[in-house]
Amino acid sequence: MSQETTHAHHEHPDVVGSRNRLGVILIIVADVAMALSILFVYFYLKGQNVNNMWLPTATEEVPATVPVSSMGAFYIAIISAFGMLLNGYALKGAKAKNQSQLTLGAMIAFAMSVIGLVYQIQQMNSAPFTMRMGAYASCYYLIAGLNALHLALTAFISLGNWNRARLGLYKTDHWHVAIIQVWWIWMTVSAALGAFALSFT
Amino acid sequence: MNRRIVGAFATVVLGAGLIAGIGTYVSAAKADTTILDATPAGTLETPQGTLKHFTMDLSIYPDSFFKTSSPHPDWVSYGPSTNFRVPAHSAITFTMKQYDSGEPITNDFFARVAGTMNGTINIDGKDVTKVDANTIGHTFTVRGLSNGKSNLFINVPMPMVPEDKMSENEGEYINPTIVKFTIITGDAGEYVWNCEFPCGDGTLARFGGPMSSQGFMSGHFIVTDN
Amino acid sequence: MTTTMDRTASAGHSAKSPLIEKLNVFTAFGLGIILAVVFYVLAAKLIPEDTDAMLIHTKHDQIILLAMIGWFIGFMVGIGALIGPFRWLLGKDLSHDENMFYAGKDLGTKRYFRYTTDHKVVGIQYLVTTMIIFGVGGILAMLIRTNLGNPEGGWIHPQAYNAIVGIHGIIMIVGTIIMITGPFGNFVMPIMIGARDMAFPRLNALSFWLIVAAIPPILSSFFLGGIMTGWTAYEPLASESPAGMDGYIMFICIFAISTMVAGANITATVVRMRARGMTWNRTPIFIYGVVASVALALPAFPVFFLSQIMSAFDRAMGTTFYNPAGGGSGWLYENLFWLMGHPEVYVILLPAIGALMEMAPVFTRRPLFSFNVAVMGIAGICGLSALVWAHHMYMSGWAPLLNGPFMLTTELISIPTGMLFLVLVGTLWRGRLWLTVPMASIYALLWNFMIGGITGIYLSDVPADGALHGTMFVTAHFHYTLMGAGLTGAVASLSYWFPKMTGRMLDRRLSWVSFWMVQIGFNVAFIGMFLVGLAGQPRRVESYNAMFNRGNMVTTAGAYVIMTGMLILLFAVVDSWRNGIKASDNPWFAKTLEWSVPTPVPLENFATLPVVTTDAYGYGKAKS
Amino acid sequence: MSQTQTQDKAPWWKRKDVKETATLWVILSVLIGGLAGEVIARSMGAPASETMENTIRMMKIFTWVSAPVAGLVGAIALKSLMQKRHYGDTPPAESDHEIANSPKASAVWIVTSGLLCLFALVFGMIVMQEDAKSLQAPNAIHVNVTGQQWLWNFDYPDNAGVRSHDLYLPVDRPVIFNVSAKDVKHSFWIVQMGVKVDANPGYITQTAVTPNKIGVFDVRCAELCGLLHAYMQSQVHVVSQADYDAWIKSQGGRA
Repeated sequence: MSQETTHAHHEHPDVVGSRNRLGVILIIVADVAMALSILFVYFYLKGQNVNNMWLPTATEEVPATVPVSSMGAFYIAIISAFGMLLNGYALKGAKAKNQSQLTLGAMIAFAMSVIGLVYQIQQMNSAPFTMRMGAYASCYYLIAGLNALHLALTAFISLGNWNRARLGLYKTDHWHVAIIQVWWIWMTVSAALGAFALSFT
Repeated sequence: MNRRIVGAFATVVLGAGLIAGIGTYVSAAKADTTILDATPAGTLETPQGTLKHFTMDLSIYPDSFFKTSSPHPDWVSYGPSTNFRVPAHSAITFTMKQYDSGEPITNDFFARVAGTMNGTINIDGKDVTKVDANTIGHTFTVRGLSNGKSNLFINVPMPMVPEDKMSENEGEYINPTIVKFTIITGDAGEYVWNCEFPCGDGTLARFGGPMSSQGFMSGHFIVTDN
Repeated sequence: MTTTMDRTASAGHSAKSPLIEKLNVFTAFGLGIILAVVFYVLAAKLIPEDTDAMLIHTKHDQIILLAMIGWFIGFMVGIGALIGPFRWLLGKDLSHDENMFYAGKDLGTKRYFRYTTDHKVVGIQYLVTTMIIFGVGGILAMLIRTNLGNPEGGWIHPQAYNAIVGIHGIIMIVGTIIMITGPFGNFVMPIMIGARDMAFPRLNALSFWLIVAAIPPILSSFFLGGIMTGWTAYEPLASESPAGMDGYIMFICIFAISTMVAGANITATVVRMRARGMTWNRTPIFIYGVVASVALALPAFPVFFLSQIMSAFDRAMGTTFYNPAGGGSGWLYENLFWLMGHPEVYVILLPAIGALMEMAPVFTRRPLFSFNVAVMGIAGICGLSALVWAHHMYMSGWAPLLNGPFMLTTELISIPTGMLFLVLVGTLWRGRLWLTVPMASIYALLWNFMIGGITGIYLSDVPADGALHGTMFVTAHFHYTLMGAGLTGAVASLSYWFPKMTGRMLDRRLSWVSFWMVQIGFNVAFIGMFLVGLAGQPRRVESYNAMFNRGNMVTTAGAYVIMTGMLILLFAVVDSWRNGIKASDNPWFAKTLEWSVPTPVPLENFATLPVVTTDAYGYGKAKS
Repeated sequence: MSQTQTQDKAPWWKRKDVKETATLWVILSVLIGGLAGEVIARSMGAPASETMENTIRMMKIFTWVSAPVAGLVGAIALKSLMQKRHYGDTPPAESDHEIANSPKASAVWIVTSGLLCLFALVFGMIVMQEDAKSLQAPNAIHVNVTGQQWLWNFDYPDNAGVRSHDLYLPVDRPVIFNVSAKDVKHSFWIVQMGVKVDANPGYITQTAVTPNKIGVFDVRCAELCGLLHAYMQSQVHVVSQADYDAWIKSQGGRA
């Protein structure tokens, strides 16, 4: 019934890579479920408009909530797309065993994630309403918060990626970079989805 | 063999003991265990004939500092207790000293008097059947389980004390609104009461905090046979 | 990338780190408590006071939530969960020696109190944790039942009663979610598929320690005013409740992350790491049950996570997702909650039924009847369960027109469920029944799950739900499915795999006594509850109309019998673990791979990886 | 072995164990259907509306429809338990037949359960439509129900100004309830009439019923709503139209 086959400690990098890739995709599935629920929250509350408080009108103490343009959110998606392209560039470099291309791509991708994060936080700070001001305001901060969380995670990942590229750890195999590319794609898509939702006010 | 029986038995005894211990602890840890009894005061002529008469004096404070060990000294509260015991088939006259300010009530149903003798209450000497819904301080609302016994329902709205009249003297509030009313109790049973004026500031619908915790704005209303 | 593989050949960067050898559960608790206190003190000092103009006061909730976040960060740092990611960031991957230390190569007792990656250690850790969770939940259940012994309640006052009902509910739900995928999915599953470990051993340890990190917040809610909302934490009631609700929110958020991590890990393991020759047709049915369960949890729990994050924001930041005064909607919460909530009951059930279907051939000595139908049943339940959530909301009035469609999907789910019954009775038919506790458990499952299933048909029907929704009937119904079917499967799994996990047999006489007490007590208790539910007793009441007294007395009496049976089982487990009869490597003469390895199972399970040529159900077939 | 051979010769439906199982099936089905149906009808008590009558009848029918399924599972399980039992530390000999599946049996099972499903669905839909009739009735009275922690109160918009703590309804006339809440979710439930709808803050939901019996019935809250949820109860007084008019008048409304 049984016979000697492989030994666990010397698995081929491709086997390990494909297993990790599946793991990351599964975790992304969970994240997709969460991002889609956020869209559901946005459109549900917008559709219900309970007590006319989706965009509250002005009262004596509080000015009316004026929705912000979704362009800011689209810029975040564009920055993410740049990061994705640069990580793709790094991946190409890794495949071609071009160390400088790999390092350069990884470095700029990291820079993009930091720029995106800073820009997102700046947007949240400069919004003309607080999150207490009605359902739209709450949802705006929810979507922006998800972006910020994603970008922070991306910054961590792409910093590690750049560092590892710099140290030459991807000389033998590059499945790490390939998996990070999957994450970048999802990061971009989720930012674009959020921006898409915010374009309906 | 023997060890197994003894061991299993011991585990059951220990487990049951643990549960009993925790239960006793939880049961003893009630926020407000004191019960206030009505004071006898002779008899009273009522529409239902001459009944034994009792009185009960209560106060409503804007904070519960008056309690020596309140977990939330800044919450509104009834005092001196929130659990009342009154005899069955008797007339009970309540005297409420209401020290708190107020606002419009969210549900003006509770600005109407219900369930008192003659359907009226006496506010600072005047008999009324309802109170202006915009100036409610608190309500005293008793209801029963519909057990097929007397389906008790009493609602007494109490007007607010205007902010400018609310004054303190060395930690004691003075200038209350005094509300008097008489109820006629039915069969014995354990009922509950609570305040239906939302007075839990800073919580959702202002019904959290003191409104949703035992020992502040709600409690037991026990009608006994003896 | 926190998912970095640790057993890759990334030699050369293995600076010897003594740090990982110093961290354990004690440093974790220490650091967690320190950070919680620090966060609490700082938050109390720095956060501005609430003003009277604010409709919702938030400071208290902010302090409590921050203290809990402090606890969480401290605990995870203290247990060493962050070492892997940071070593990856620094480009200094764990060396072979360090990985072996993580795997617990010393085989000592200490590895049970560390961030140990060996799936067998994680399995035992889960087993003990699950038993503790059931212990706490069981104590609360007994308090509830004792209080309901008389119609006027009053032994426990209403506030504490509501808190007990809420914590009993949620802690039992979590306990039942992990009761099979945790202990047996971790210990048994990798061996069963012929793997040396899980796909991501460090994530495996992470998923367990996350659960440990989640427990103190929920228990702390006892001292923070309790959970006044039942396990469903419906909004806006949850926003109105005292700070105990923050404990619930934190508990759910951490637990959801744990479930997600475990789900990705188990699914990747089964998809990628089955032994050579183990095609999907030869994969044991238990594996299907476990994978279906965790794969279902993977998209379901993030929704729950989000719903609680939004609750936390409503409480602590003054947002208005659920507060109708600010444009929020309670229906939104219900939708999100049940989008998770209904798949979740199948997350609980599928592994239990999978485990019993795995045992059925062993104890009838004949092949599993219609393997394909079993797989179809599991897949069908999985698929449909994502489309039935709104049957919990027939009476909420959110969309009366959708009641029809949801009635359709809900009733459809009885078809795949029926398939699982067919597989079980088909396997029993003309088998030679080896009467052991697992065998009897199959009968108990058929009985309990039949009652649970048929009462589910009434509830899935809108007009009947008009009379039954929110009554004790519903409570009895889901106890029949989750406890009568689910927990029975878990106890059967415990007695079936106990010899492999501990090297000893679970005491036969005591486990029979316990089996009968639990099953009889259970049926007495919950049939009594069905009756008061039909007569109109609402759920979650501290006090009730005197007409329901008799039914409640019956239920309380039954509950005491269950308690006695469970305590006997507890003693049997502890006693057998220490002094039980030594078990052979394959005491049930079963054919799945976990029985082919020696007991105790060596660190890497298989000296040589197996190659599978047949399915595991070749009983009787061999002769033909 | 010889037993197997004789079994193989006879058609399956003539085999002894099959016949015994079939007998058991019939007995169990009748027992389950009769017993469970009776228990349900008795426990649910006397109905006070057609909606509740429909519900009880439907639950009885569903019980009878599921009884054969439960009976079959029970019969096979019992028969298997009765014929070959084995105790001890070692397993019994392996089974002497090798039925690993039976596409025919599976197909019959799946199709049957599909049909039963369809029946339950269609039947439920019909009853649902019937119950919804009161909602469209032109002569219906409206009652606005407000849930507030932890009390119900009722407004009669047809008689502005009439409000009550206990609900008063005339017999045999459809009533439409417009239900809302002031604070958190409650669930408005008239126990003996089998109608229920949640009271949601920020929304108005509707349900309707036609009471058909004079008497006093229970209103309970069916959704956990905080501290005194257990006590959130009122009564419904269903009275004759004349008594109802008199009551409205006594409350200051025009009859």
